[in-house]
Amino acid sequence: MELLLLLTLPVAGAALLGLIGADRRAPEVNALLSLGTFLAACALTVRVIRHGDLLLGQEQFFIDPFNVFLVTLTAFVGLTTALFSRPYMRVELEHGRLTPGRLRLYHSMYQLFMFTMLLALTTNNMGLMWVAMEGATLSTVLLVTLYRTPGSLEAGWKYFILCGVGIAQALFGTILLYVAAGKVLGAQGMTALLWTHLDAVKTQLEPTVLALAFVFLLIGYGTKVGLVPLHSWLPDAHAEGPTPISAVLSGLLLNVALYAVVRSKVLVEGSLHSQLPSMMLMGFGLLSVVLASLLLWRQRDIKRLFAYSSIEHMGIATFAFGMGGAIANFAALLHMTVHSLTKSSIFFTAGHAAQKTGTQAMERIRGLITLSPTVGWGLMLGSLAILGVPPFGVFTSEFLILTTAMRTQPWAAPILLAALAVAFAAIFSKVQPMVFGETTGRRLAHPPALLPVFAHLAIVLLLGLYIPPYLAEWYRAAAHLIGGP
Amino acid sequence: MLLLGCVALLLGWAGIGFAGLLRPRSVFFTGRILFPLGALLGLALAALGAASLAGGGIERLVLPLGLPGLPMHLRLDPLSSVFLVLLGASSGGISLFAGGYFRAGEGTAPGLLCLQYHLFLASMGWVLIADDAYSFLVAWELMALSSYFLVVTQHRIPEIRRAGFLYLLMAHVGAICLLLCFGVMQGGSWLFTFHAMRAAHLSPGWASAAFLLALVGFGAKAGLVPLHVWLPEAHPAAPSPVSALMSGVMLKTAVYGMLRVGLDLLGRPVWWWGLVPLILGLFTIFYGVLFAAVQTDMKRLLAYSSVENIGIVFTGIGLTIVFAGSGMRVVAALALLATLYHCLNHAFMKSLLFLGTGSVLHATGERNLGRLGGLIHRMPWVAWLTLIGTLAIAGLPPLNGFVSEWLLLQSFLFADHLPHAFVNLLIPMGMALVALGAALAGYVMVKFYGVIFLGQPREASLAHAHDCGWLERIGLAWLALGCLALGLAPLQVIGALGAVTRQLIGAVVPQASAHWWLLAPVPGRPVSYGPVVFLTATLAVVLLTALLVRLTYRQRVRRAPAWDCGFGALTPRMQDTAEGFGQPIRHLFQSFFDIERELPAPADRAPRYRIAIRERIWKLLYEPLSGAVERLANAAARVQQGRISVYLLYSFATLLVLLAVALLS
Amino acid sequence: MTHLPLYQQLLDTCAALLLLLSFAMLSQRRVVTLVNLYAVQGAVLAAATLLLAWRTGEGHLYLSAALTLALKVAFLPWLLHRLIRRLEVYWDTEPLLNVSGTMLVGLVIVVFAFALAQPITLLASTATRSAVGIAVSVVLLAFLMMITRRKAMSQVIGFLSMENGVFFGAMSASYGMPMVVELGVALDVLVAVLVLGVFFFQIRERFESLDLHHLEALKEHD
Amino acid sequence: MSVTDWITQVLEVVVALAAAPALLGWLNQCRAWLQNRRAPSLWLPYRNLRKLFHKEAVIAENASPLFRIAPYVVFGSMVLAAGIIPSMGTRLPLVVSADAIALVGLFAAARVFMTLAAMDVGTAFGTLGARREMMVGFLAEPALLMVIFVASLISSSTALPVITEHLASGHLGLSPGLAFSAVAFVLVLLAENARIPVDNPATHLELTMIHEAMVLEYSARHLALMEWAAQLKLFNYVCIGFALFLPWGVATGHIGPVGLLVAIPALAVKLAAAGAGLALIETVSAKMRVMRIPEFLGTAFLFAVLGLLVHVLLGA
Repeated sequence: MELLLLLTLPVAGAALLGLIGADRRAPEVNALLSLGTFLAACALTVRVIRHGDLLLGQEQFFIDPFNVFLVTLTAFVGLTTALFSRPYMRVELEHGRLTPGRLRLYHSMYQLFMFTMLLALTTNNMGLMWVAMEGATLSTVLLVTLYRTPGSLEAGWKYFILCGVGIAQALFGTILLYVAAGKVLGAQGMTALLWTHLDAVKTQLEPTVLALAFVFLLIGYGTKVGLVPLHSWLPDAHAEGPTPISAVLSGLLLNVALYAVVRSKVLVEGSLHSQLPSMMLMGFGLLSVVLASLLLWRQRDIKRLFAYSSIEHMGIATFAFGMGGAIANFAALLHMTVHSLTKSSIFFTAGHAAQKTGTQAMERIRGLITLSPTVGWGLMLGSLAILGVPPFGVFTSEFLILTTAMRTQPWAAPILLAALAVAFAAIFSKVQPMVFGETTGRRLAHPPALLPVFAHLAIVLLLGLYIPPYLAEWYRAAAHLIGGP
Repeated sequence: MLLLGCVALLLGWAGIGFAGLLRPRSVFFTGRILFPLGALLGLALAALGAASLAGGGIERLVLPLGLPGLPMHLRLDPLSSVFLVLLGASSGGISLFAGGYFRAGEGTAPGLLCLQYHLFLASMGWVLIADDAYSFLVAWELMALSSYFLVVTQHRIPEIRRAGFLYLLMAHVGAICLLLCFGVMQGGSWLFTFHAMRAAHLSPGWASAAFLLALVGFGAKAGLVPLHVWLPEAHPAAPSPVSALMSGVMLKTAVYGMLRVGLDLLGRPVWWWGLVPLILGLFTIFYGVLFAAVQTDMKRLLAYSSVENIGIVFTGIGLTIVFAGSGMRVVAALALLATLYHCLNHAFMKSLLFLGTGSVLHATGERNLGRLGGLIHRMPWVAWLTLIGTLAIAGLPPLNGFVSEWLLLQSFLFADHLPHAFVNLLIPMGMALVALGAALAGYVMVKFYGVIFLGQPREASLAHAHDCGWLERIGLAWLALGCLALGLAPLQVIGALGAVTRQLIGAVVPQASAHWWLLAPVPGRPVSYGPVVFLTATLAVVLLTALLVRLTYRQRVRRAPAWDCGFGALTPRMQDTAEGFGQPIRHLFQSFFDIERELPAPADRAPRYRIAIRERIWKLLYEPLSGAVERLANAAARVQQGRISVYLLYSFATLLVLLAVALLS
Repeated sequence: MTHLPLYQQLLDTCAALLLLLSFAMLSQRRVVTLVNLYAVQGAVLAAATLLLAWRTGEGHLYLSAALTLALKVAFLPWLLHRLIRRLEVYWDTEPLLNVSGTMLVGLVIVVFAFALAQPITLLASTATRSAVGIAVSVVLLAFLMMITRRKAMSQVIGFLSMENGVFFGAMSASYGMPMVVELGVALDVLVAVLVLGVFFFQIRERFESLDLHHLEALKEHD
Repeated sequence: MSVTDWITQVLEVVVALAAAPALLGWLNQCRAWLQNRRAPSLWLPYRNLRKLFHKEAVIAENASPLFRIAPYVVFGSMVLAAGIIPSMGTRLPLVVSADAIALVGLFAAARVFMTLAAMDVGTAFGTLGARREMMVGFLAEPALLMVIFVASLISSSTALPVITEHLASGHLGLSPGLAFSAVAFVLVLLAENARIPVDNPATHLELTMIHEAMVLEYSARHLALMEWAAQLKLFNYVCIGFALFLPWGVATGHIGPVGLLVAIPALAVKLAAAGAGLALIETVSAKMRVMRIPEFLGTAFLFAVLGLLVHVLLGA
């Protein structure tokens, strides 16, 4: 029931907003729909907590601790982003960067995007998951090009081609999985792609084929996660699209893609009995962290800056999943959560800052704290949080990840240390003058919608100081599910 | 029980801080009510610390916060109590002063300052009682963060922003090192409580790694050369009470951490570990005092002198570890005593001096020594109270600075019994450097005091300088009193510190003499020092002389223009400047400095002499480092060069490579 | 050598044809011809699917054959032709790597692909498993083609033929995927092409051409 | 602490106060003879002090209280120092509460107050002198400390009387370490007491003077105290030298009148010899440029450290 609501609401919303998306009240409708989705997600969560794992719709849908908290997170950030985009898009409209027609496209695609992500998370069928991921790309690509500027078109094109190609690899990987599974499960058709069944027989699956399948899947979904060197689309798409989209791309889509990667890793590791997948993940993770932190050094565009920091953090999470083990997985899951919350809130403030100063070029954004204290403090605290300064939750996860690395992968620790230091210097040296100092830019009529920002930051802060037991239980269960060496 | 009290007080500090937000713009509310309240809490904290020190017991407490598997552990033991006393006592004076110091229009609103200030205090306290790696690090970084915001109070000035950035960067890097250090020390038990770390058995390699990581982490916070670069930038940038807190107290939390890790968590240390902090410390002493001698900004000068004092402390730590590692427990305890004592002293002396400069800054708006002078006439309170701090930090008996140096030298004198030959050769050098450092500190302090307070005012505007207000006076007086007390009652202090040496070294320094006034800590040696007698004797002689002179020859004293060898037209510009006073040092140790001079050309209409002194460390270490990162970044940028075909090629290549790997494995 | 049954030979021929076609695409520079080649590829694919359907009697295979026919032989080529006419992009400029070089690389890739397909072939139980290698090489060749082309249009065609390769792989390795998935895939492809259509016009109205070198502004290296 | 100990204590101070000017006078006499000039009277320093005490004191208008306190502090600390240094007896009650390190600290305190007073009026000469004095000080102090440490490593104590007793017990001749430090000590003594070649007590040429430049603004009794303090300082240094290197004749252990009867003449003889020696050194050497002084003292410092090293190497 909840699941049905969860999935149908966005679809219906997409259709509805496709009709009235240009209407004056469309933003409110959008927010309401997202609220409904969020409530459904909460209900679902409650149910999972009560009755444990769920198998629905002829096993087509499977809810376990691993994806249920991602579902809730996705719905929540979807809601806050919808709230944020209300005033934001209005201002954009007034500045004439958008036409009502495009606003309609925006709203309806937004809902569709939410749908695809939720589908990808909840489905039990690797094939359907693939379809959903591709759908996610398709629904966002037109949002990235919403402004029709040369930059946005280029970004959209790269996004489309790179992710399209990548996702094609993922499809091939899925097929290989299907083949291998078909051998064991015998039955053609449905069951052979159902994750639960695969998970049950993973130890009997043919290793080599699964290794190949994993490579294809990793390349495919890894492109969407933004793992170096498959990341090239990410900064462009984040910087050129409208800010709410940057927020959900960076906050949610990456998570969902990483979720897909991890799901496949679980299967492959089960059959492979070798370190191969772990090593691959760790390699990708480290590469991403290092390269991203270096590229952070050269950024001039505020949204681009934080796009690269997303790459960095996805790299950290991937590395942690690669290390495996209860603590590292736990930390990685926590990291996914806090990163999506923090990063989306940062994008919110960055969007407001860009609107107030009329530019995304960082050297022309100055003295936000005098221009609008809330925005200034929001950006400052958000950046500090994302940089892993306690008492924010990002520190918690990085604490666990680094200590684990120091024990189990000492060779990686110095690399991480250096990369984190460089990233800190790069980001903070750019954020500080934006927040402090003499101000540029003008006050806008519209008050910034900072409720989402501070809501997110509050949650991150809470997670830094105190993780509620049931949440911790989820994480533990999920971590156990993912397993690893 | 006491621990609960401490927690309550720390929370009280935080509460006061948030109370500041109630009326953020009201100077009266924050300055006259909240800050004095904070001072009271500080004194209460000091009292609690003293009580637990006297008890010498250990209290534990677990709060249901933090990581799921790891609730927040708290612990109050002698070591932490000592530093709590330090924090509470010195912050009491500083908070009082701050109450009078912060005015409106200092950039950040007073209420917000109050919040940051008290959070800073609370987090420092939390660092001291944290008993697991996680809460320790959280408090540690919170401390750095709140102080960062205090440093950038006047964020409109670019230099101050730069200083703040440098500070937070170093702090963060240091924190990551500590994180890794704890990662090593948990020793695979995956329990991050200090208790588990004490129990963990590390292989020598891992243990050494942990120790060195800790040294880097805590050294970066303490300002150990070459990790000190943030210090002379950040301390002058901050408002003076904050500089006082940072220099007087925050640096000591780093010392606390070093002791906690090196002597407590890692168990019995290996003797050669000590050599690293010993050598670094000695070098730091020398480096810091030399740069202090050539400064022309009074707060920078004090900052460098803090570097020097941290050098002394780390020398003490090094000695302690060398001795403890070689099994000479009593001597180790002696060296540890010297270390702790110097921490206490420095907390009071340096806070006093920084607050003094703060008053001068407020009265004159001038930080440059070249534009000060003669203030002893305009602001007697500040001048005379600061004089005590000056004499104390110059290490003159019978004030407190002398006691810790005395103890340190005494423990050095034992080193010839060490079983390691080449260390024995190192020790005399060490002694010499410590002595030289002390003497140079005297030089620096004479320059500091003489140029600011004595002579003729170098600027006309100084004539309007006003003395500080009553809150400030009380604060200064409190700290000065502390200096006197620590100087005159070493026996009692050392007795109290015995609990710590017993806890960390497992030995106490015996008290050889029966007299309450006589300090004779060195076992088996007729060595003693009685400050009270010393002071009384000096006073007696001085007063007697004065009396005799008065009685015998009652001539009146006539005031006249300065004689000056009958030279006559004497102007303030004829006095020696700060640059001039530093000239001998500059000349002697040229190789240390990175000097750029601007000499007047012959027949110059408006001859101008300017000299700028930078640290070579920038050219030698940090600029190459950032340059390397820059180059790497540029190299990395080549990867991202816009062509979609190339991007596709990346994916393609990655795919093929991984497939190959998958096939072969 | 054992004498293979007729349908087997036919299937192998189809496979060979597919490979041949992708090489042709790799070398072809006229966009229109590319589209036609793509259509032919679709046709061959459809034929192969039909054969399999007839052989195995799998109902959904008929359906997917029909889908292929409708989508990849009829609709998409028509759409692409229309786009080409509307946007007047008939020729791709000289590819980044000249034809002979591309061919050489292509050969290497085919060898690699067959090595890759070895374990899969061993595992698969289908009659067509020998064709898996070809499917893989079709995918990789399409990839190569996308890398070497400068025009947006030809990249898209490369993308589509890559999808063909994947589809063929699915079929030859395991008689196609579950229906739900196949429908989903088909839908995605369709949407993708429609989106691309929109895209082309947007790009076009910005840059007056579909040459990719317009789309190289966003970068770190300067 | 027997009564005799206290008597010795008082006696030491009194003797120092009385003999200090005489030592200076004697030194000047020897110098005059060596430079075959007519020698001034041995009592000239006394007369000077007396004269100064009678004069009317003139103080600069902008002098602060510090300026007036300084002479007393300087004088007081020198007197106290005289009480700490075992010049005749080694059982001195005061010494228990002030060992050699404290003694060096005492000298430092005197120096600091002197320099601060010199900077107080704010004349060119005063600040210049203060700077030079500190320059001398920051090298001379540690050198002196090192010199003492050699001895205290030998006798494992930093209390001067103990050292003296240990050395006087005569088990060992002048150990190699001590030899080095003796050289260092002589250099320090010359520098600290403003003798040639470091400073020229007889000149007021601002290019060279150190000590004189600092007391320029003083007059009458303040000046008298300063001068007297200087003479005491010389006396003290010489006595330190005796305590470390010529401990013979000093009455060790509890002493009655008899011991004193031995000790006083011994001291007198040693003082005379020392004065002559200093005079000789001053005559044969020439005043050096100010910027050479650090090298001079650097040598002293290095010699002292060398003494330590030698001691540790050869092991006492």
